[in-house]
Amino acid sequence: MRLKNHVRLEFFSRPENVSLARTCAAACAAQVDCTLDEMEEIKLVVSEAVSNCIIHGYDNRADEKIVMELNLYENENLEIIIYDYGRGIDDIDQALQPAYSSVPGHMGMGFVFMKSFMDYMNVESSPGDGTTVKLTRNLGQRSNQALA
Amino acid sequence: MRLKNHVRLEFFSRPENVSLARTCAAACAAQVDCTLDEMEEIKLVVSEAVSNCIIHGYDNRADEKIVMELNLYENENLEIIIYDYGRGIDDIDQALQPAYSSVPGHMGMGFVFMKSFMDYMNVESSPGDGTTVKLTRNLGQRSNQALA
Amino acid sequence: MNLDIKIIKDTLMVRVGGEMDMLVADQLRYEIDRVIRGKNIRNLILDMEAVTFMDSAGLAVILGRYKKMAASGGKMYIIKARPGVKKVLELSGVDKLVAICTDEKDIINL
Amino acid sequence: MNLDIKIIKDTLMVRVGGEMDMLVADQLRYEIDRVIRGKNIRNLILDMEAVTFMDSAGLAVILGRYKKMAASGGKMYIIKARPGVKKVLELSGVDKLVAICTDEKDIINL
Ligand SMILES: Nc1ncnc2c1ncn2[C@@H]1O[C@H](COP(=O)(O)OP(=O)(O)O)[C@@H](O)[C@H]1O
Ligand SMILES: Nc1ncnc2c1ncn2[C@@H]1O[C@H](COP(=O)(O)OP(=O)(O)O)[C@@H](O)[C@H]1O
Repeated sequence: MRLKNHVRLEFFSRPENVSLARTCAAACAAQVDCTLDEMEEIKLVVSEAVSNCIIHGYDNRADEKIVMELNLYENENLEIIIYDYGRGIDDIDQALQPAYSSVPGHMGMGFVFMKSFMDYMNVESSPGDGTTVKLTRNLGQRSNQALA
Repeated sequence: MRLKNHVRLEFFSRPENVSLARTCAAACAAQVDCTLDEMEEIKLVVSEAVSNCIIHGYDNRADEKIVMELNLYENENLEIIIYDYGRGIDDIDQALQPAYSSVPGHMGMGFVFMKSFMDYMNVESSPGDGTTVKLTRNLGQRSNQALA
Repeated sequence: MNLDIKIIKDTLMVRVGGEMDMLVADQLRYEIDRVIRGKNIRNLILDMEAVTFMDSAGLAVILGRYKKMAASGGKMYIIKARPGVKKVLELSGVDKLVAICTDEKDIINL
Repeated sequence: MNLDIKIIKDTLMVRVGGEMDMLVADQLRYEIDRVIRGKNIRNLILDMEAVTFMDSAGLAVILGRYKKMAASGGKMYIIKARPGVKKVLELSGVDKLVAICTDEKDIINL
């Protein structure tokens, strides 16, 4: 499938950049005729994934590097790839369990949200080297409906 | 001066990414207590510099690479570096002249706006290799006033 | 984040505005707990009308406050949440613990 | 971009909304010129109330339409521009060519 747009955002692992990342992803989603609901859901999943990089990947250390890649395809699939170079995940199956969190006081709902709101989610991690979350969502529902 | 935040945005040379870039720069500026006027001016200069990369640097070819780097320092200086790998500028002095444009129908005001709205502007270019515009603006006026 | 906290008899009324994410979660938690401490609060009403975005960091603050209230036999209510915020409350199951109400009148009828 | 074009007698009333940058400049130019073509338009009023952002690409569309109107002896006015948009019009000197008016009443008094 042909790429319509490609955006790569690299930023420090600071709490204020969570909103910067979701704003940027929403601006990219807005380039196709998506619904407000879709835009809110994109914001939510980006927020969860980036927060995870900061909190879990880097144990809240600022000034570490997080990358978000946005690939928008001609068929209006938006692919969001978010990764860090942090501690990584030892047991991905456990991490994906609803309500599981390795940090007390956290909800353990991040991956649940990502999975529910996106069409596809993949988590890859090498302990000590970092974690990559790949998320895909088709934003063409509205224009497909208009065609039908 | 210590770096408070660093953001790097890489994107295709497409008209729809001009607004994405200015949204991202504004989101970064919003991390300090800047005024709405300052935010609007940041948006304007980013818009001018990125449009130049697309129109002049790449002759409106899509899918070429543009980079925007945002460095926010502890003293609330925001440094914006925007560059392309396009045709470059042969005569920078001429390019900086108000109302000069190499393309008919264009205003020739881009650099004038960048210079007026920022504290510092520097343009570097190697013909055939690309152009880099570096812009700096202090956003701490308001908090400095509050201190005085 | 905007935050406005008021005590009316034994009810704590908290109005939050803006985006409830990890950037503001600690402050929000701290400010609410500071006001509750030592007082006999029976009800906590969280007015979310001006909350434009909430992720699981914001959700964790709500769940934590609910647990605190429940531990002392108190109740917690959320009013005026927008559809996007409500969706997050529902998907997480927090709506089973904290009553999601339209507005103040809705609480009285509960 | 939102665009609403109306002809009232010999006056073209153009209402633009959104961000006037290079993404929309071509379309805006095209749509206005298409309506003007072959008609005896004496006044062009550009209502910019809903324009939230404008850079020099938007400015170029305005200057081009001004030149077109001036060439045929017509006049151009801008009404309801926000402070940020006005600043760009002034810094570029376009305000010396196109009258920047508060609203329609202001034009009549001109
Ligand atoms: N980027 C990451 N780096 C390291 N560990 C992670 C990362 N993302 C998620 N995890 C692990 O997966 C667990 C579940 O994540 P999530 O479902 O988002 O819930 P929460 O963030 O509330 O803990 C986390 O508690 C953490 O142990
Ligand atoms: N990124 C760039 N690559 C190549 N040439 C550029 C670039 N930016 C500016 N220029 C040159 O500088 C000139 C003046 O730029 P500017 O003041 O922004 O006015 P305008 O964009 O309206 O032409 C342009 O016409 C072009 O020749």
